[in-house]
Amino acid sequence: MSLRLNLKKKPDVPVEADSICPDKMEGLSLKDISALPLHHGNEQITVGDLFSITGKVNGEICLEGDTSRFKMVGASMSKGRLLIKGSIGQHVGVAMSGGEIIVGKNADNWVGPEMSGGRITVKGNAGHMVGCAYRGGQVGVTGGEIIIHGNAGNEAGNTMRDGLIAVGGSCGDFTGINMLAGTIIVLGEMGWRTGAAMKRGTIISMQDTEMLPTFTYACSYRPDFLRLYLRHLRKLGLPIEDAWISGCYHRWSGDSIELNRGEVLILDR
Amino acid sequence: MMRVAEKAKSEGNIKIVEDATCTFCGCLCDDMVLTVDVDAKKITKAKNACVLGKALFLNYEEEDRPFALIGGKEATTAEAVEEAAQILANARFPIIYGMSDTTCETQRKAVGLMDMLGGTIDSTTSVCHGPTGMALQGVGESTATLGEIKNRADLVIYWGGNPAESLPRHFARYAVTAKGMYTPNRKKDRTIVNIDVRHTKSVPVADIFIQVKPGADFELLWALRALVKNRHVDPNIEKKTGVSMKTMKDLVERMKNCRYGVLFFGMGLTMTRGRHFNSAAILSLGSDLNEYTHFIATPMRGHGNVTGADTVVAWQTGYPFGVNFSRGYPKFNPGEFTATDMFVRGDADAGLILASDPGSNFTQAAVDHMKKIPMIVLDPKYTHTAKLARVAFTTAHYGINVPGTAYRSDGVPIELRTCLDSKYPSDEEVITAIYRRVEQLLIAKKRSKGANNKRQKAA
Amino acid sequence: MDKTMILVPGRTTKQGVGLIDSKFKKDYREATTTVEINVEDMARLGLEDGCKVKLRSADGVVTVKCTGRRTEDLPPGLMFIAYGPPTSKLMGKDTAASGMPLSKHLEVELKRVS
Amino acid sequence: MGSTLRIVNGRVHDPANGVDGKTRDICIKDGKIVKSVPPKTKCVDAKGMVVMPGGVDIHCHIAGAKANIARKLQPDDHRRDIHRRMELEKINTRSGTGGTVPSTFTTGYRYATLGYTTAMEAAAPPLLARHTLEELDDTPVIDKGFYILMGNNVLLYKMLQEERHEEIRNAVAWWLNATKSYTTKLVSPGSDEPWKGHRNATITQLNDKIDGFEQLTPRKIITSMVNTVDDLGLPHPVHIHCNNLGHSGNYKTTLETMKAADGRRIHVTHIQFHSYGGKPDGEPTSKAPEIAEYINNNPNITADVGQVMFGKSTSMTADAPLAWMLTRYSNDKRWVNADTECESGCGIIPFAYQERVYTHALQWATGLELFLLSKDPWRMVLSTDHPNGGAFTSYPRLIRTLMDREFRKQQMESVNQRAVAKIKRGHHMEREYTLQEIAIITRAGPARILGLKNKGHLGPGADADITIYDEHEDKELMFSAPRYVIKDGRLIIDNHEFRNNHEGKILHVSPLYDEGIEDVIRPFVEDFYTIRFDNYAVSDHYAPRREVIPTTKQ
Repeated sequence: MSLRLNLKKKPDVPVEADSICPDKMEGLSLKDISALPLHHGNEQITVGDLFSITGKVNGEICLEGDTSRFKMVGASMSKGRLLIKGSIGQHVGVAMSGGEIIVGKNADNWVGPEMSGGRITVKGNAGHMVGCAYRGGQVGVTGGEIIIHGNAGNEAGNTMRDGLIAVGGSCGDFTGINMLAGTIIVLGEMGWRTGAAMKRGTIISMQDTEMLPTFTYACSYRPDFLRLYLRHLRKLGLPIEDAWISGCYHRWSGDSIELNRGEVLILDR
Repeated sequence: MMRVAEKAKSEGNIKIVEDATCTFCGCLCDDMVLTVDVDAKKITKAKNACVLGKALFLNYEEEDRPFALIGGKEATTAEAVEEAAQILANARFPIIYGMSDTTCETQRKAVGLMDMLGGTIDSTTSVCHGPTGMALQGVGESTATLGEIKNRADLVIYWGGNPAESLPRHFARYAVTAKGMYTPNRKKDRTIVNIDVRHTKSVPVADIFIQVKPGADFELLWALRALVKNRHVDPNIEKKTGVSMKTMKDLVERMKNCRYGVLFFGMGLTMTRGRHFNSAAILSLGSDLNEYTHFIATPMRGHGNVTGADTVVAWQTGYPFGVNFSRGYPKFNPGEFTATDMFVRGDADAGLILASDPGSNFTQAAVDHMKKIPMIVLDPKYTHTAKLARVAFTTAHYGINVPGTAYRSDGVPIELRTCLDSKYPSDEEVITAIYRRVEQLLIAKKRSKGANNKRQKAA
Repeated sequence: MDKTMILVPGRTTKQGVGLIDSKFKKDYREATTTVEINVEDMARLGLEDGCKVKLRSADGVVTVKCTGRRTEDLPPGLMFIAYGPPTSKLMGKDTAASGMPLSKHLEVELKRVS
Repeated sequence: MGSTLRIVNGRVHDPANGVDGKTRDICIKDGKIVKSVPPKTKCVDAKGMVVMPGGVDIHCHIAGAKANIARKLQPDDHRRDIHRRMELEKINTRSGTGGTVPSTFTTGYRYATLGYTTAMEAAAPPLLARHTLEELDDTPVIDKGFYILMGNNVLLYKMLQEERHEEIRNAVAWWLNATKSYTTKLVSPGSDEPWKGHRNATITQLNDKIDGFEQLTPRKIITSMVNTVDDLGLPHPVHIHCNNLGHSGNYKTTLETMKAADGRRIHVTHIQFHSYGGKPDGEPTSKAPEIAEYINNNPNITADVGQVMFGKSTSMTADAPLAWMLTRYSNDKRWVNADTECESGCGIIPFAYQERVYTHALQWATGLELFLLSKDPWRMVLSTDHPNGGAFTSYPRLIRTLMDREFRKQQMESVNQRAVAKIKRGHHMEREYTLQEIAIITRAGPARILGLKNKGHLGPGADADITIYDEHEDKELMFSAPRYVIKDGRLIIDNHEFRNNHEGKILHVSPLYDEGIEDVIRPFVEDFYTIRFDNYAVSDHYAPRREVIPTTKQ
């Protein structure tokens, strides 16, 4: 049985909870865990003030209750598992380098910003800025996987340099903006201006989309690597159709304003 | 040297204040000649002022309003300071918002107040050119003070802004009919281009008007960037933007071949879909063109001292707006610590609104939350926000009653002159008084907490 | 969906002058509650100058007066109105993690009320 | 206030007064150093410690318009280096952010925690002096001043074109008064006109004609300003950033610039960036020996090194064409250009110096060579051109590099070897700076070059700005954590702990001028600037705490 943190009462203002993370709780007693700090607005409180704590410390933490106001949960996590039963607030898994986070419902803006490894799965929808760089950052996600079963907002994969972002539903605008490398797969529709200023990297979509004027149609083909990705995603529980795995894709290359070495693959339906 | 604010000529009850600055818009024209009837407490003439400036100065009257209202009831400034301090000292996620119509001296104190409280500070920038600030952080900018544009610019492009109505003297003082060192023949030495979704009052001064389809500014900018770099552009762009390839190519040639080019842009870019990426696209276009000639891309900003707010918050915290101090140091994140989000998400548990009116110009969901939490307002006028506030201060007008510093939209700091006294306190005085009282309350709170801890330990 | 239009709020001199005087007075209210519509659109929708229309966005509903503009000034499909309390009611609340709600390109549905 | 203090048992390094490591007492009264204080005065026991005057930074970029754009530009840099708010006994300090361009409060506190008590902002356009002063006013603890940019001033060009030297002298004096600044700064004189007005070019030779001013050359501007500043008797001479910064082969320009001074006082700043051989557009080599030799032999010249330190930096300069050139070598998308009307240009880019890169390693080694070949530490002082070569927080590491031969050798081995191979070997490479020499290049020397008679020494009458370090083998450790720092007689750092806040003052000059010059400047400002002449000069209240440093004529 894992360590269980059960929220006693939803806080009045947002809470920064970077201490809720397997790394920070490793080797601690329940009493020590209870004394870990949380930042309730401008006031420092403890984990024990807001959560009842049961179970044992074995690298897996289970977060229960309405945690949609808890920010930075799993920050800088490098190992273990974090199971969030409900929804989670902003910056879940920020700068994560390993381990696994599973969000049972929705995640707010900034899922896994600047992460370098591990996997974040969101069963519901995610907000804007999934797998992004913070403002001013010149390099975003450098590794790991972010799997969103529902929809994602704007700027998914902003400035990403490596890793995988998969969205089961639709995406907002500017998917893969400023992308340096890496892979983004969107099963639903994408918003406006996909891949703007991308240098390298691959954005794949199963739905048609309007391309920016600086992208050029290159060819249609059946990319091998995509089969591997799609089978992997199917294993992770995304509804991948057989037709997609064997399907033909239109390849658009761009952004010509940058290196023109990025690609957007659109399923030929 | 004397203090700028004190320079005035008096004759009987008539006072003439020369070189006064109008704080209505970001132009901050500093050549006002104000004629003041001291006894009547009225400004009777405002030479050089535009229609907005005239409205500002000639309509000025010291309204006979209570010094403060607490819960809608009349109160003294001191009572209101006490109430405001109590609200703030007991808040966990307070926010100060506004700051674009007050002096830098006030802004400096306001940031200090939030630093001490561990709250959030944001200015009207976040709903104006905040996206441009974020764009700067992504791509940089090539900018200039307005005098350089007056002296040198031979190609001036207005994009998504209507200065004829929002910055009425922009053309005459800075960019179109202004006479400069290398532009002695004024408009004849310049080509003026206007790009907009509609035919605004700014279009008639332009030599070239390019009408872009709504929501396609980014695509047009992107196509122009590609053309400047001699890269591929899909011909579909004509249908998308409503602008012909010929027009685009003509514009690109003009941009590459001018001597000193300028892109002025307004909120037609920052407030439409694309936001900071629209700004980033136009800033990048400006920078790209420096491969060929000298080129500037710079926002046109609205409020008198909104640029000062960015400037002050940046030098004190390192970040321009949307800054939170909850953990004892500044954190910046637009979308998290910006006012609209703080209210819409229901995060803020108290608000101090300094010289702005979000009660009137914020989205309904934000206003609904403002009604739920204790709000404090400082404003010379009665506003929609004052209506819903727990504490409302009446303060004196900056630039009329109160001296101090304001930053023009290009970052040139200007010292404001005053022309009339006011019985109301300045924003700075009120903020300073609140600061002092909050400081006492926080110390007391800490002591009682310490005592509690001791008692608990003893028990 | 022929009645879905794009509404562009913006500054005007009248609105600017009005707000200095008072946001609670007639001039300002007048300036901020009049929507400009392309004359062809007006004819198509059976509207005349001065009649009241209801504008509905995803976030709110307001009733304002309409006035016609030539196609050269305002293309079909586009409407203009000065900033003010009505535009705030129509404005979106999602800032897309930018701090800026979309407030200059509002998709609204238009309906005649009088 | 108990305003007397006595420091006892410390080993004192006070080069200006010829004290080299002797144990003696230092007495303080009312913020000044005095001969003696009453016997019962509070004592600081500095046994086993080194006592020096507070550090003086002669050249850094810490406040004003360009520093602030650089701050706004780089939230990524700030995010990783926070500065917490401190709750002290009597007063709270302000929070902020660090990185290469810290916020103002953080700048002041961090200088203080390094034992620096005075710093000079090296470049501000006069039109934006108010902004610089407002930021300096929010920079706590240290005393500070700033230099105004005068090398690309269009009105001065017009006057110089017509050889109106008397008017130039009055105009410069007016400008110094109007801005409350400390001296004039020339940055790549003549280069703004081609940059702003002629398709982004620059000027490369001292005898090149300047666009639009056919009678003018950089040489004329330099000589004129050297003479003007000398004639005015300013405490610090003209502060020059030579033409061709960063370009291969630029050492010739630097030598020519120094020669152009013709025996008069001149301060050449961040001279490392101006000491390169090699062909234009080719790889640079080091010409440090030539430059160092010239300076050694010419006592009218002073310089600061502008050492490059590996790691993150921010390149920010009034030399806009240089920043544009640097974008070619940067992976960062960000580039800022900012023109100030009739006065200056500005360029900013985030940058990083890397050990493995040939040019960066060569720049680093060139700076060290200049230090090691300098025979007169009073005239070749320490700087990194913060934050251009590196942040001021890297000074302790630089000091260790100078004092510790083995440490230096280790570093030499880990950088680009092709670059190191180009550096001249010889006896100088074995040199180790002594504590006394460090005291000269970080405090006594800069104070003397600045003409600050009350700073950089511990004799009676000096400002009681004092730093006390624990003696330590590791000089980086020693200089990064003083045990006591005293500013104006107040203990700011007490036993390694930040204990007191303090507001330093603005240091500026106020040379005399003929007021008739306003009739010449006024019409120009009203025609070609965008603010009124009567709104140009800065009021006194922008520098609420200030000290006028007299000229030799006053």
